[in-house]
Amino acid sequence: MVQLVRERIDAKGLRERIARPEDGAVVLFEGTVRNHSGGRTVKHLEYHAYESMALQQLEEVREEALRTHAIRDIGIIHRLGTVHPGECSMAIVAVASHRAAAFEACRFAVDRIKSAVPIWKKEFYENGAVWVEGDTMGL
Amino acid sequence: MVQLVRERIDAKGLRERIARPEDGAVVLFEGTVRNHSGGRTVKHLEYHAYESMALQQLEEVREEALRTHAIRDIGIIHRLGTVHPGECSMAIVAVASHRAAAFEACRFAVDRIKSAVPIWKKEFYENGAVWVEGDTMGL
Amino acid sequence: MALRVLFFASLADITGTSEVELEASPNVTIGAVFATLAARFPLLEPHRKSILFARNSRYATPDTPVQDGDEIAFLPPVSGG
Amino acid sequence: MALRVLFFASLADITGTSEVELEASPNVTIGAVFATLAARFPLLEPHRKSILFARNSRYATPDTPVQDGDEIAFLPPVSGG
Repeated sequence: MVQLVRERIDAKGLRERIARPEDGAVVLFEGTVRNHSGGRTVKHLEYHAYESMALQQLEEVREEALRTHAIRDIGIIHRLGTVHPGECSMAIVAVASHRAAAFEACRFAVDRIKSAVPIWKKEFYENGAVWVEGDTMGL
Repeated sequence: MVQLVRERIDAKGLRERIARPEDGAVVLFEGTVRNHSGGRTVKHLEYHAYESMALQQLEEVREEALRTHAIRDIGIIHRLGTVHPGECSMAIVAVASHRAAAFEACRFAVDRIKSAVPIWKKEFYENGAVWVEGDTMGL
Repeated sequence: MALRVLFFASLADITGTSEVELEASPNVTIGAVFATLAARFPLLEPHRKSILFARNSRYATPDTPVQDGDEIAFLPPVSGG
Repeated sequence: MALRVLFFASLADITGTSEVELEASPNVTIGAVFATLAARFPLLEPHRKSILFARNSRYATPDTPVQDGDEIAFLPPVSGG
Protein backbone atom coordinates (compact mmCIF):
# COMPACT_ATOMS: atom_id res chain seq x y z
CA MET A 1 0.00 0.00 0.00
CA VAL A 2 1.42 3.34 -1.07
CA GLN A 3 -0.53 6.58 -0.94
CA LEU A 4 -0.27 10.32 -1.46
CA VAL A 5 -2.74 12.21 0.71
CA ARG A 6 -3.69 15.83 1.29
CA GLU A 7 -5.22 15.39 4.73
CA ARG A 8 -3.54 14.41 8.02
CA ILE A 9 -1.79 11.08 7.89
CA ASP A 10 -3.41 8.41 10.02
CA ALA A 11 -0.29 6.51 11.08
CA LYS A 12 -2.21 4.31 13.49
CA GLY A 13 -4.67 3.38 10.76
CA LEU A 14 -1.78 2.48 8.45
CA ARG A 15 -0.27 0.30 11.17
CA GLU A 16 -3.61 -1.43 11.68
CA ARG A 17 -4.07 -2.09 7.98
CA ILE A 18 -0.55 -3.49 7.56
CA ALA A 19 0.06 -5.58 10.72
CA ARG A 20 -1.32 -9.08 11.17
CA PRO A 21 -1.17 -11.67 13.99
CA GLU A 22 1.66 -13.57 12.31
CA ASP A 23 3.97 -10.57 12.61
CA GLY A 24 6.30 -10.20 15.56
CA ALA A 25 7.72 -6.74 14.90
CA VAL A 26 6.17 -3.51 13.72
CA VAL A 27 8.39 -0.53 12.93
CA LEU A 28 6.73 2.79 12.20
CA PHE A 29 8.68 5.77 10.98
CA GLU A 30 7.11 9.21 10.93
CA GLY A 31 8.81 12.16 9.36
CA THR A 32 7.43 15.19 11.16
CA VAL A 33 7.68 18.86 10.30
CA ARG A 34 10.12 20.69 12.55
CA ASN A 35 9.30 24.15 13.84
CA HIS A 36 12.78 25.39 12.94
CA SER A 37 15.28 24.97 10.13
CA GLY A 38 18.74 26.46 9.80
CA GLY A 39 18.04 28.81 12.70
CA ARG A 40 14.78 30.11 11.25
CA THR A 41 11.29 29.53 12.59
CA VAL A 42 9.24 27.45 10.19
CA LYS A 43 5.59 28.47 9.85
CA HIS A 44 4.65 25.61 7.59
CA LEU A 45 5.83 23.50 4.69
CA GLU A 46 4.34 22.86 1.33
CA TYR A 47 4.88 19.52 -0.31
CA HIS A 48 4.54 19.25 -4.08
CA ALA A 49 4.89 16.12 -6.16
CA TYR A 50 5.01 14.86 -9.68
CA GLU A 51 2.12 12.72 -8.58
CA SER A 52 1.90 10.01 -11.24
CA MET A 53 5.63 9.44 -11.09
CA ALA A 54 5.82 9.73 -7.30
CA LEU A 55 3.21 6.97 -6.91
CA GLN A 56 5.12 4.73 -9.31
CA GLN A 57 8.37 5.42 -7.50
CA LEU A 58 6.82 4.80 -4.10
CA GLU A 59 5.51 1.48 -5.36
CA GLU A 60 9.00 0.64 -6.63
CA VAL A 61 10.52 1.51 -3.26
CA ARG A 62 7.92 -0.72 -1.62
CA GLU A 63 8.64 -3.62 -3.96
CA GLU A 64 12.38 -3.24 -3.58
CA ALA A 65 12.02 -3.22 0.21
CA LEU A 66 9.94 -6.42 0.02
CA ARG A 67 12.45 -8.05 -2.32
CA THR A 68 15.57 -7.18 -0.37
CA HIS A 69 14.38 -7.53 3.24
CA ALA A 70 12.73 -10.36 5.18
CA ILE A 71 9.56 -8.40 5.84
CA ARG A 72 5.98 -9.51 5.26
CA ASP A 73 4.65 -6.13 4.21
CA ILE A 74 5.42 -2.43 4.13
CA GLY A 75 3.10 0.53 3.64
CA ILE A 76 3.94 4.13 2.82
CA ILE A 77 1.87 7.31 3.03
CA HIS A 78 3.26 10.70 2.00
CA ARG A 79 1.37 13.90 2.55
CA LEU A 80 1.14 16.71 -0.03
CA GLY A 81 0.12 20.35 0.30
CA THR A 82 0.45 22.44 3.45
CA VAL A 83 1.82 20.72 6.55
CA HIS A 84 2.35 22.46 9.89
CA PRO A 85 5.08 21.91 12.50
CA GLY A 86 4.50 18.81 14.58
CA GLU A 87 2.42 17.20 11.84
CA CYS A 88 3.48 14.07 10.03
CA SER A 89 4.65 14.45 6.43
CA MET A 90 5.39 10.78 5.82
CA ALA A 91 4.62 7.50 7.56
CA ILE A 92 6.12 4.11 6.80
CA VAL A 93 5.16 0.88 8.53
CA ALA A 94 7.20 -2.30 8.06
CA VAL A 95 6.10 -5.61 9.58
CA ALA A 96 8.15 -8.78 9.89
CA SER A 97 8.59 -11.88 11.99
CA HIS A 98 11.77 -10.39 13.42
CA ARG A 99 12.76 -6.87 14.28
CA ALA A 100 16.03 -6.55 12.37
CA ALA A 101 14.32 -6.82 8.98
CA ALA A 102 11.52 -4.46 9.99
CA PHE A 103 13.96 -1.79 11.18
CA GLU A 104 16.20 -2.13 8.15
CA ALA A 105 13.41 -2.16 5.59
CA CYS A 106 11.80 0.90 7.14
CA ARG A 107 15.06 2.78 7.09
CA PHE A 108 15.83 1.63 3.56
CA ALA A 109 12.45 2.95 2.40
CA VAL A 110 12.94 6.36 4.05
CA ASP A 111 16.36 6.73 2.49
CA ARG A 112 15.14 5.71 -0.96
CA ILE A 113 12.13 8.01 -0.80
CA LYS A 114 14.28 10.96 0.20
CA SER A 115 16.60 10.40 -2.74
CA ALA A 116 14.41 9.00 -5.51
CA VAL A 117 10.74 9.99 -5.23
CA PRO A 118 9.78 13.22 -7.03
CA ILE A 119 8.41 15.15 -4.06
CA TRP A 120 9.67 18.57 -2.99
CA LYS A 121 9.13 20.71 0.04
CA LYS A 122 9.08 24.46 0.36
CA GLU A 123 9.75 25.96 3.77
CA PHE A 124 7.77 29.05 4.74
CA TYR A 125 9.22 31.42 7.35
CA GLU A 126 7.98 34.68 8.87
CA ASN A 127 9.24 36.43 5.79
CA GLY A 128 10.00 34.41 2.74
CA ALA A 129 10.08 30.82 1.61
CA VAL A 130 12.62 28.52 -0.01
CA TRP A 131 12.49 25.27 -1.88
CA VAL A 132 14.52 22.65 -0.08
CA GLU A 133 16.66 20.65 -2.44
CA GLY A 134 17.98 17.25 -1.50
CA ASP A 135 21.03 15.41 -2.54
CA THR A 136 20.60 13.26 -5.62
CA MET A 137 24.14 11.92 -5.66
CA GLY A 138 22.90 8.62 -4.31
CA LEU A 139 20.42 8.06 -7.11
CA MET B 1 9.02 7.71 30.48
CA VAL B 2 9.16 3.97 31.20
CA GLN B 3 6.16 1.94 32.25
CA LEU B 4 4.99 -1.58 32.99
CA VAL B 5 1.28 -1.99 32.26
CA ARG B 6 -1.29 -4.78 32.51
CA GLU B 7 -3.77 -3.36 30.02
CA ARG B 8 -3.41 -2.88 26.25
CA ILE B 9 -0.50 -0.64 25.28
CA ASP B 10 -1.55 2.67 23.76
CA ALA B 11 1.32 3.14 21.30
CA LYS B 12 -0.29 6.18 19.73
CA GLY B 13 -0.71 7.79 23.14
CA LEU B 14 2.94 7.12 23.91
CA ARG B 15 3.96 8.71 20.62
CA GLU B 16 1.84 11.74 21.38
CA ARG B 17 3.31 12.17 24.84
CA ILE B 18 6.89 11.87 23.59
CA ALA B 19 6.93 13.80 20.27
CA ARG B 20 7.14 17.59 20.09
CA PRO B 21 7.18 20.11 17.23
CA GLU B 22 10.97 20.45 17.33
CA ASP B 23 11.39 16.78 16.40
CA GLY B 24 11.86 15.75 12.80
CA ALA B 25 11.78 11.97 13.15
CA VAL B 26 9.67 9.61 15.20
CA VAL B 27 10.47 5.90 15.26
CA LEU B 28 8.04 3.56 16.96
CA PHE B 29 8.82 -0.08 17.55
CA GLU B 30 6.11 -2.48 18.61
CA GLY B 31 6.87 -6.03 19.57
CA THR B 32 3.70 -7.97 18.84
CA VAL B 33 2.68 -11.44 19.88
CA ARG B 34 2.90 -13.91 17.01
CA ASN B 35 0.21 -16.52 16.55
CA HIS B 36 2.82 -19.21 15.98
CA SER B 37 6.18 -20.21 17.41
CA GLY B 38 8.41 -23.07 16.37
CA GLY B 39 5.62 -24.58 14.30
CA ARG B 40 3.07 -24.50 17.13
CA THR B 41 -0.02 -22.34 17.34
CA VAL B 42 0.27 -19.83 20.16
CA LYS B 43 -2.93 -19.22 22.13
CA HIS B 44 -1.49 -16.48 24.27
CA LEU B 45 1.60 -15.40 26.16
CA GLU B 46 2.09 -14.52 29.76
CA TYR B 47 4.68 -11.93 30.67
CA HIS B 48 6.10 -11.92 34.19
CA ALA B 49 8.60 -9.49 35.60
CA TYR B 50 10.71 -8.79 38.62
CA GLU B 51 8.87 -5.49 38.64
CA SER B 52 10.98 -3.24 40.85
CA MET B 53 14.14 -4.33 39.07
CA ALA B 54 12.56 -4.27 35.61
CA LEU B 55 11.51 -0.64 36.09
CA GLN B 56 15.00 0.32 37.21
CA GLN B 57 16.54 -1.53 34.29
CA LEU B 58 14.13 0.05 31.80
CA GLU B 59 15.04 3.46 33.17
CA GLU B 60 18.73 2.59 32.75
CA VAL B 61 18.14 1.51 29.16
CA ARG B 62 16.33 4.79 28.55
CA GLU B 63 19.14 6.84 30.07
CA GLU B 64 21.79 4.93 28.18
CA ALA B 65 19.89 5.47 24.92
CA LEU B 66 19.70 9.21 25.66
CA ARG B 67 23.39 9.36 26.54
CA THR B 68 24.67 7.44 23.53
CA HIS B 69 22.36 8.63 20.74
CA ALA B 70 21.44 12.07 19.40
CA ILE B 71 17.80 11.74 20.37
CA ARG B 72 15.67 14.21 22.30
CA ASP B 73 13.58 11.64 24.13
CA ILE B 74 12.64 7.99 24.26
CA GLY B 75 9.72 6.28 25.97
CA ILE B 76 9.20 2.60 26.72
CA ILE B 77 6.10 0.66 27.73
CA HIS B 78 6.17 -3.08 28.42
CA ARG B 79 3.07 -5.08 29.05
CA LEU B 80 2.76 -7.76 31.73
CA GLY B 81 0.23 -10.53 32.23
CA THR B 82 -1.73 -12.25 29.46
CA VAL B 83 -1.21 -10.98 25.92
CA HIS B 84 -2.93 -12.43 22.86
CA PRO B 85 -1.63 -12.84 19.31
CA GLY B 86 -1.64 -9.58 17.39
CA GLU B 87 -1.44 -7.53 20.56
CA CYS B 88 1.50 -5.38 21.43
CA SER B 89 3.79 -6.58 24.21
CA MET B 90 6.22 -3.68 24.09
CA ALA B 91 6.29 -0.23 22.50
CA ILE B 92 9.28 2.08 22.22
CA VAL B 93 9.16 5.58 20.74
CA ALA B 94 12.35 7.51 19.98
CA VAL B 95 12.25 11.10 18.74
CA ALA B 96 15.11 13.11 17.26
CA SER B 97 15.91 15.90 14.88
CA HIS B 98 17.20 13.37 12.40
CA ARG B 99 16.12 9.87 11.57
CA ALA B 100 19.40 7.98 11.94
CA ALA B 101 19.60 8.61 15.67
CA ALA B 102 15.91 7.80 16.18
CA PHE B 103 16.21 4.46 14.35
CA GLU B 104 19.43 3.51 16.09
CA ALA B 105 18.28 4.48 19.58
CA CYS B 106 15.03 2.58 19.18
CA ARG B 107 16.85 -0.52 18.03
CA PHE B 108 19.45 -0.17 20.76
CA ALA B 109 16.67 -0.02 23.36
CA VAL B 110 14.90 -3.12 22.02
CA ASP B 111 18.14 -5.07 22.00
CA ARG B 112 19.06 -4.00 25.53
CA ILE B 113 15.61 -4.75 26.89
CA LYS B 114 15.62 -8.22 25.39
CA SER B 115 18.95 -9.01 26.99
CA ALA B 116 18.97 -7.09 30.26
CA VAL B 117 15.51 -6.41 31.66
CA PRO B 118 14.11 -9.09 34.02
CA ILE B 119 10.93 -9.92 32.11
CA TRP B 120 10.02 -13.41 30.96
CA LYS B 121 7.37 -14.77 28.68
CA LYS B 122 5.59 -18.10 28.79
CA GLU B 123 4.03 -19.37 25.58
CA PHE B 124 0.72 -21.18 25.86
CA TYR B 125 -0.26 -23.65 23.12
CA GLU B 126 -3.29 -25.89 22.59
CA ASN B 127 -1.73 -28.32 25.02
CA GLY B 128 1.03 -27.15 27.22
CA ALA B 129 3.10 -24.09 27.86
CA VAL B 130 6.81 -23.29 28.01
CA TRP B 131 8.91 -20.51 29.43
CA VAL B 132 10.90 -18.85 26.69
CA GLU B 133 14.46 -18.20 27.68
CA GLY B 134 16.57 -15.62 25.94
CA ASP B 135 20.24 -15.37 25.42
CA THR B 136 22.11 -13.56 28.16
CA MET B 137 25.51 -13.91 26.57
CA GLY B 138 25.39 -10.28 25.55
CA LEU B 139 24.82 -9.01 29.07
CA MET C 1 6.19 16.06 -33.04
CA ALA C 2 4.38 17.38 -29.97
CA LEU C 3 5.82 17.11 -26.46
CA ARG C 4 4.51 18.13 -23.09
CA VAL C 5 7.24 19.40 -20.78
CA LEU C 6 6.77 19.70 -17.02
CA PHE C 7 8.77 21.81 -14.57
CA PHE C 8 8.62 21.14 -10.84
CA ALA C 9 9.34 23.05 -7.64
CA SER C 10 12.19 25.56 -8.04
CA LEU C 11 12.31 24.96 -11.79
CA ALA C 12 8.68 26.03 -12.13
CA ASP C 13 9.56 29.20 -10.18
CA ILE C 14 12.53 29.85 -12.48
CA THR C 15 10.58 29.39 -15.71
CA GLY C 16 7.40 30.91 -14.33
CA THR C 17 5.40 27.95 -15.58
CA SER C 18 4.84 24.36 -14.62
CA GLU C 19 4.14 23.12 -18.11
CA VAL C 20 4.92 23.97 -21.75
CA GLU C 21 3.87 22.42 -25.02
CA LEU C 22 6.77 21.98 -27.40
CA GLU C 23 7.06 21.11 -31.08
CA ALA C 24 10.24 19.08 -31.59
CA SER C 25 11.93 17.45 -34.55
CA PRO C 26 11.91 13.63 -34.72
CA ASN C 27 14.71 11.63 -33.09
CA VAL C 28 15.48 14.35 -30.61
CA THR C 29 16.81 13.41 -27.15
CA ILE C 30 15.81 14.68 -23.73
CA GLY C 31 19.12 16.52 -23.57
CA ALA C 32 18.25 18.37 -26.78
CA VAL C 33 14.81 19.22 -25.40
CA PHE C 34 16.50 20.67 -22.34
CA ALA C 35 18.87 22.73 -24.52
CA THR C 36 15.91 24.13 -26.44
CA LEU C 37 14.18 25.15 -23.23
CA ALA C 38 17.37 26.51 -21.67
CA ALA C 39 17.57 28.83 -24.66
CA ARG C 40 14.04 30.00 -23.96
CA PHE C 41 14.54 30.15 -20.16
CA PRO C 42 18.21 31.10 -19.67
CA LEU C 43 17.97 30.74 -15.85
CA LEU C 44 17.56 26.99 -16.32
CA GLU C 45 21.08 26.44 -17.62
CA PRO C 46 22.96 26.78 -14.30
CA HIS C 47 20.74 23.99 -12.87
CA ARG C 48 21.52 21.51 -15.61
CA LYS C 49 23.92 19.41 -13.54
CA SER C 50 21.49 18.88 -10.68
CA ILE C 51 18.37 18.32 -12.78
CA LEU C 52 16.93 14.83 -13.13
CA PHE C 53 15.03 13.91 -16.26
CA ALA C 54 11.89 11.85 -16.64
CA ARG C 55 10.06 10.54 -19.66
CA ASN C 56 6.44 9.45 -19.17
CA SER C 57 6.83 9.29 -15.37
CA ARG C 58 10.05 7.25 -15.47
CA TYR C 59 13.57 8.42 -14.82
CA ALA C 60 15.49 8.91 -18.07
CA THR C 61 18.91 10.15 -19.12
CA PRO C 62 19.84 13.08 -21.40
CA ASP C 63 20.43 10.70 -24.29
CA THR C 64 17.00 9.03 -24.00
CA PRO C 65 15.16 9.59 -27.30
CA VAL C 66 11.72 11.15 -27.09
CA GLN C 67 8.64 10.26 -29.10
CA ASP C 68 5.57 12.07 -30.25
CA GLY C 69 3.16 12.64 -27.39
CA ASP C 70 5.75 12.10 -24.67
CA GLU C 71 5.54 13.81 -21.31
CA ILE C 72 9.02 15.02 -20.39
CA ALA C 73 9.75 16.30 -16.90
CA PHE C 74 12.62 18.27 -15.40
CA LEU C 75 13.08 17.59 -11.71
CA PRO C 76 15.24 19.46 -9.22
CA PRO C 77 16.84 17.37 -6.45
CA VAL C 78 13.98 15.82 -4.53
CA SER C 79 13.31 16.70 -0.89
CA GLY C 80 10.32 14.64 0.20
CA GLY C 81 10.06 12.62 3.37
CA MET D 1 21.04 -12.80 59.19
CA ALA D 2 17.73 -12.89 57.34
CA LEU D 3 17.48 -12.89 53.54
CA ARG D 4 14.57 -12.90 51.16
CA VAL D 5 15.23 -14.96 48.06
CA LEU D 6 13.13 -14.65 44.90
CA PHE D 7 12.79 -17.15 42.06
CA PHE D 8 11.37 -16.08 38.72
CA ALA D 9 9.78 -17.76 35.71
CA SER D 10 11.15 -21.28 35.10
CA LEU D 11 13.08 -21.18 38.37
CA ALA D 12 9.87 -20.61 40.30
CA ASP D 13 8.38 -23.63 38.51
CA ILE D 14 11.45 -25.73 39.38
CA THR D 15 11.45 -24.84 43.06
CA GLY D 16 7.69 -24.71 43.32
CA THR D 17 7.88 -21.32 45.01
CA SER D 18 8.60 -17.75 44.03
CA GLU D 19 10.03 -16.71 47.36
CA VAL D 20 11.83 -18.17 50.36
CA GLU D 21 13.06 -16.67 53.62
CA LEU D 22 16.57 -17.78 54.47
CA GLU D 23 18.72 -17.52 57.56
CA ALA D 24 22.35 -17.11 56.48
CA SER D 25 25.65 -16.69 58.27
CA PRO D 26 27.36 -13.29 58.08
CA ASN D 27 29.76 -12.49 55.19
CA VAL D 28 28.13 -15.02 52.92
CA THR D 29 28.14 -14.38 49.13
CA ILE D 30 25.33 -14.73 46.61
CA GLY D 31 27.11 -17.79 45.24
CA ALA D 32 26.99 -19.39 48.66
CA VAL D 33 23.29 -18.55 48.97
CA PHE D 34 22.72 -20.25 45.65
CA ALA D 35 24.65 -23.33 46.79
CA THR D 36 22.51 -23.53 49.94
CA LEU D 37 19.32 -23.35 47.88
CA ALA D 38 20.61 -25.78 45.25
CA ALA D 39 21.05 -28.27 48.09
CA ARG D 40 17.41 -27.73 49.07
CA PHE D 41 16.14 -27.69 45.46
CA PRO D 42 18.46 -30.07 43.54
CA LEU D 43 16.82 -29.24 40.18
CA LEU D 44 18.31 -25.74 40.40
CA GLU D 45 21.89 -26.89 40.03
CA PRO D 46 21.86 -27.66 36.26
CA HIS D 47 20.69 -24.07 35.63
CA ARG D 48 23.52 -22.44 37.54
CA LYS D 49 25.46 -21.40 34.46
CA SER D 50 22.55 -19.55 32.87
CA ILE D 51 21.20 -17.94 36.03
CA LEU D 52 21.70 -14.23 36.63
CA PHE D 53 21.89 -12.91 40.16
CA ALA D 54 20.44 -9.74 41.62
CA ARG D 55 20.80 -8.12 45.01
CA ASN D 56 18.20 -5.53 46.00
CA SER D 57 16.96 -5.15 42.40
CA ARG D 58 20.46 -4.71 40.90
CA TYR D 59 22.49 -7.21 38.93
CA ALA D 60 25.16 -8.80 41.06
CA THR D 61 27.81 -11.51 40.71
CA PRO D 62 28.23 -14.77 42.63
CA ASP D 63 30.96 -13.20 44.76
CA THR D 64 28.83 -10.22 45.80
CA PRO D 65 28.53 -10.26 49.62
CA VAL D 66 25.01 -10.16 51.02
CA GLN D 67 23.82 -8.26 54.06
CA ASP D 68 21.06 -8.70 56.58
CA GLY D 69 17.68 -7.87 55.08
CA ASP D 70 18.81 -8.19 51.46
CA GLU D 71 16.50 -9.30 48.70
CA ILE D 72 18.38 -11.77 46.54
CA ALA D 73 16.91 -12.86 43.19
CA PHE D 74 17.73 -15.70 40.84
CA LEU D 75 16.84 -14.89 37.26
CA PRO D 76 16.70 -17.23 34.29
CA PRO D 77 17.72 -15.74 30.91
CA VAL D 78 15.29 -12.94 30.25
CA SER D 79 12.84 -13.07 27.35
CA GLY D 80 10.87 -9.84 27.40
CA GLY D 81 10.19 -7.59 24.45
